[in-house]
Amino acid sequence: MTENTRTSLIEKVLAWSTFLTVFVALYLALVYAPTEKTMGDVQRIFYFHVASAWVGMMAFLVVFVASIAYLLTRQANWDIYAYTSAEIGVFFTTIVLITGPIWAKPIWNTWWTWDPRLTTTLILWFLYLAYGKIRLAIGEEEKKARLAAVFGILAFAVVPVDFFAIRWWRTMHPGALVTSNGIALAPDMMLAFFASLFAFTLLYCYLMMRSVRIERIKAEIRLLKEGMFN
Amino acid sequence: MSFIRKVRSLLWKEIRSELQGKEMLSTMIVFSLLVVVVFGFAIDLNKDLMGGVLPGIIWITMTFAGILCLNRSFTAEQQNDCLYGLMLCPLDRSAIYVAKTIMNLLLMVIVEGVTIPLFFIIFNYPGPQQVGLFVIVLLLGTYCFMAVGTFLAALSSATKTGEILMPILLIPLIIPVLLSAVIVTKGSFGLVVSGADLYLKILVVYGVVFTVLPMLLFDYLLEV
Amino acid sequence: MSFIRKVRSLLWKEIRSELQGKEMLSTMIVFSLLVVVVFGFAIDLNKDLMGGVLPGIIWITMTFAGILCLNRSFTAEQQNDCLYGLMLCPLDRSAIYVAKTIMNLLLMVIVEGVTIPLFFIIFNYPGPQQVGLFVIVLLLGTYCFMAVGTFLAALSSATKTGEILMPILLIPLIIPVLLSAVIVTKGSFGLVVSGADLYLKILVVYGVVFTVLPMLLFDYLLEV
Amino acid sequence: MIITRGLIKTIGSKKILKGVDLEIAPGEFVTCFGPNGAGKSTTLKILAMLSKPSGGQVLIDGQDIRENGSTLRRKIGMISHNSFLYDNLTARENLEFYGRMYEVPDLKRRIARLLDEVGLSFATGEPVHSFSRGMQQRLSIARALVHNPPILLMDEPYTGLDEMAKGVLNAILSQLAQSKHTVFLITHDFDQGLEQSDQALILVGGRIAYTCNPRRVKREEFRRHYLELIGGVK
Amino acid sequence: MIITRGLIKTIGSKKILKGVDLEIAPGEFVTCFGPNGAGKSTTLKILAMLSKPSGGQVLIDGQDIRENGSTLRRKIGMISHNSFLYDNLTARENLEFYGRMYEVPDLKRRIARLLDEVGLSFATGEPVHSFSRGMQQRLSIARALVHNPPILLMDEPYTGLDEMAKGVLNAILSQLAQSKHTVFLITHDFDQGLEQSDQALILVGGRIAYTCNPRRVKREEFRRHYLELIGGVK
Ligand code: HEM
Ligand SMILES: Nc1ncnc2c1ncn2[C@@H]1O[C@H](COP(=O)(O)OP(=O)(O)OP(=O)(O)O)[C@@H](O)[C@H]1O
Ligand SMILES: Nc1ncnc2c1ncn2[C@@H]1O[C@H](COP(=O)(O)OP(=O)(O)OP(=O)(O)O)[C@@H](O)[C@H]1O
Ligand SMILES: [Mg+2]
Ligand SMILES: [Mg+2]
Repeated sequence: MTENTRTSLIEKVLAWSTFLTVFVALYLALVYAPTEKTMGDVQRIFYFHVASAWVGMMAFLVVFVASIAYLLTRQANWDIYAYTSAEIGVFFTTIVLITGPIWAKPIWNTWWTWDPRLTTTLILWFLYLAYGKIRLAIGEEEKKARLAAVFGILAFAVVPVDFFAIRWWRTMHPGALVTSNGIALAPDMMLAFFASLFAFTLLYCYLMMRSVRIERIKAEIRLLKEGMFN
Repeated sequence: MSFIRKVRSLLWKEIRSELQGKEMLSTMIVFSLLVVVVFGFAIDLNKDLMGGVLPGIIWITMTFAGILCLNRSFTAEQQNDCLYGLMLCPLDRSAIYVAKTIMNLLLMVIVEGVTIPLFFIIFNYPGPQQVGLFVIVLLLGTYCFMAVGTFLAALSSATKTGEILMPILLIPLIIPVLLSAVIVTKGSFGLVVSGADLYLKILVVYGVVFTVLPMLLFDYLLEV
Repeated sequence: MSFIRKVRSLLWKEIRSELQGKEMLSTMIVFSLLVVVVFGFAIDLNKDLMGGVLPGIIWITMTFAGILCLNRSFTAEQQNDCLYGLMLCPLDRSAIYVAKTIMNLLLMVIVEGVTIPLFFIIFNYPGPQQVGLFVIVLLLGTYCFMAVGTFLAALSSATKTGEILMPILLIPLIIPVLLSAVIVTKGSFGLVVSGADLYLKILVVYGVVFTVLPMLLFDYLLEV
Repeated sequence: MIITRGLIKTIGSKKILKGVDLEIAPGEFVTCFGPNGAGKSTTLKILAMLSKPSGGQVLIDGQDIRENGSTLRRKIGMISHNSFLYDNLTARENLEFYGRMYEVPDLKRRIARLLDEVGLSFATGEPVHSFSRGMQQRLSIARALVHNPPILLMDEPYTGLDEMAKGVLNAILSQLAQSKHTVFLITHDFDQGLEQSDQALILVGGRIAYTCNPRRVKREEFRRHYLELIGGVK
Repeated sequence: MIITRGLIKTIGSKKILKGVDLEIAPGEFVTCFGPNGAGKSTTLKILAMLSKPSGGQVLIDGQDIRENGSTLRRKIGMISHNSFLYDNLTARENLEFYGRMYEVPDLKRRIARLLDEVGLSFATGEPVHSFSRGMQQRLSIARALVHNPPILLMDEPYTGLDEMAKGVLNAILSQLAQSKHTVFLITHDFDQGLEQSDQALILVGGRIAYTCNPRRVKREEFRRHYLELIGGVK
């Protein structure tokens, strides 16, 4: 038994607080927040849509930072951070890509258009899928980590475009919520929005902790196996 | 400078082995012409609409011709493990990257020079209104494509899946470039597109990013 | 029968080495999805025009995915000169052709099964009116493509230029097939096209020709 | 039995074989020596029906290879410079595949025996691309023997083999010789090559320059001959 | 001078090298033997900086390869299983290219001399893909020597060479040994390997199992040791 096989106290606390905040956020988003005038109840997707988009991009930022750190320090830990974060980022981006079209259908009367925002979000998803494919295509641990890190840095070049797409030019997709003029949301909606953002961020942290621990256990098992057969 | 001399020798080797031995260039030209023909009948639109579609067609064709070009770009290195031979040499790894990029750019520019005028003839389109802008966006887009493409070709040649992996790494990374290039090209055709100059700026930014990042990262890529 | 047994063994070998080792399938699916995305923004048209363009887009995408698939189809044979190993065996050369064609067809059909429904969703098109006809033309067109494509892949793998040569041999040969397939597909979309059934007949004829000729010629191709 | 008459091979304007006349009796063990670039591998490839002669005739068991190629193939096993092994398949899968191509009966058992013989039973499940050079060569030997061919054509089969594996190959060869298999061996190693052979050839510049029975000729004398012949060429 | 300390290499869950400690003095000629799959080529690749050790340290001329890789590369010449030659370039073009990469002065003359030495002057203008195996190996030797490296790493360099070319290689090696070049040679051939070497190693299962001075140990004794060691493993 090593420390990795035990769930640490922080992880337990995190698990419970995530559970609770998600619950609260769900309540605030689905019940407490007022119904939007023109769009109706569909607008409630907003709280999950935007929160998961932000958390997804943050996850890719973590991939970027961890990849740089890996190339500089060569500690396997950074590699583990990078690819767990990539996996979780893909997960959240998938949520955006599911909630977006569900929202779009009633509002724009189409599932999809080739708006820069939607296009870049979609390719972000493909990019980090490709990131995973690189890992699958390489056998050697060190090389796998190194090439994936290189790609993780390069791939981040698309994230700012996605983020700034709506800020740079007019798109079909709604413009920025947070601008230099403050936040364009009714106070009740704002509460619900920040609650769900907080909940999703906590969820991200919890998933990260858990997956990192599991990856470490896997690495340990590999080591044990080596010890056994040699 | 030693760096430039080595890039020149590498380029000489590239040109000797690719161009002479394999007739890469003529094949690529024929390939892009054929793609044009396929488009020609698969998508037949009347002239009014053509202006809106032609930029897309041009860039899609260049993307496929470029992928073909990139796929070949490291195969010579894989025969007899020549890449190991290169790695053995006391040379800045980025020299390899620079030489390969120049080679690929050269090929693509020649292909474009031949095929794009033919595009206008085949599709019976009068040609861009702003020729200068058109040429600039063509060169800039091609540069971005090859700068990041060569890098990714090197990356995927180091994996087992190799050339089948390369396009799926490249296409998503290059889509913002293509997106911008298509819009600016439309602008150069005189079709009113809002924010075309912004897209040109994006292209420039990508050009810079895709020059700096590969130069920084290439050493890590070919580390051992 | 010995022939069928050998085809089965060859197919088993194909599947073992290509699918397991290299994740060909998933990569091809991702690739064709990406191609769709590129088309999506490069050529974005309003819905009325989409019906006229979508068949072309579908077939062009399948052409590129198919070329990718064909390119890989003889590379395993070239490592360690495995093709010589096969030639050494007392086996009907056409068995190699049949097995490779089946393998390629399988891959393509799976790719199409995944991507084409997504085409309709992404391009926001309601789907073909005559689904039966649509499926038939899809299968028939893919069969023609792979029947002649596998043959040409074998041919070009025997040359030095290899995979860069293949598309320029294939595309001109396959253009009549694509042309007919696009028209019949348009027909299946309920767009009135005159003589769509004639084109279907042409497809059938090509299917027969591209089955008989390669079977007859494959022995000569791999003679020694 | 292998007979060639006036075998010629030209590539471009280069004459690689300039009339090779071979006569190998059934069950004979023939070794072929010669300087680099003499045309040994080219000859072997023609015998294995992997390359077409530009002129001349090849008879195997009395049948012309141009007419009876497909039936004759079953009789031939070949080891070449390249291993003919699929990198992504495991050792066992490779042998299974080739075994099925030759329709070998009781394949499982035969494969297990062969892998044991060449000393690879510990790596049967590993993909060939992870094998060391010698391991690939060992597997290549097993591959060539999988259908127990009466005729064996071998191009420098000792390449990359360690002392142990060389012994194994020698044992296999002498066993084949005893059980009346025909062997055509190309090598640069006089010791290994002359040991078991009934006939030794020296090929120089696309022609057979010397033939002898190595049992009657001393090794030193043979070497002297060889060096003389080479000196005469370059 | 080459020193390795506790060299480890793992691929996946496979331990290929399990702690190799080498010490090669400047100008020393070291030969490495070992059964197939022992890890010889892997060790050589690490010394040539073509593969990264998973653990341990390598010092060349007192400098760690992790830090001074680029300057150390100039000192190393390597012959591997693969020729590192461009198939589409001619023999001369290949040497020219590599020569320029090492910035060899007076390149033209050096290439002419090397090609003459390895006996390829008659084929300088032909593309490498038309070369026979032995000719490629000869050219590969010339390639490794083009920048006159003080350290030579060679993985089975005798492969495919004819009697004449083996003699040439031996002459080159003894000349290098005299002019204080460091040589690390991997081979399966006891005769060729033990002849000139100052130190002989046997690598078994990723560990150095035996070291000796071959001038003091008889060839037969060495072979006995070797077979004993192998027997002990498999
Ligand atoms: C169809 C697919 C869609 C995708 C892929 C998508 C993607 C995204 C992404 C990535 C973000 C966060 C980025 C950021 O805030 O900078 C975002 C934010 C947002 N989305 Fe969407 N979206 C889609 C559809 C929709 C629809 C139909 C609506 C409503 C009409 C909508 C409304 C919003 C709003 C209001 C924001 C917050 C904007 C901000 O604060 O920046 N989205 N979307
Ligand atoms: N494809 C080709 N094109 C032109 N010349 C070729 C080709 N293949 C072989 N040759 C030439 O044919 C000659 C004989 O080659 P071959 O491989 O048969 O030699 P070998 O006797 O096996 O030599 P080695 O001992 O080096 O293996 C060589 O001079 C070679 O250059
Ligand atoms: N990419 C790889 N993946 C997994 N295992 C590998 C890989 N490369 C080499 N090995 C294993 O490493 C071991 C040592 O290989 P290496 O090539 O160093 O052997 P060697 O001593 O040179 O043998 P030989 O005498 O046959 O050339 C072998 O058992 C081989 O299976
Ligand atoms: Mg040979
Ligand atoms: Mg080795």
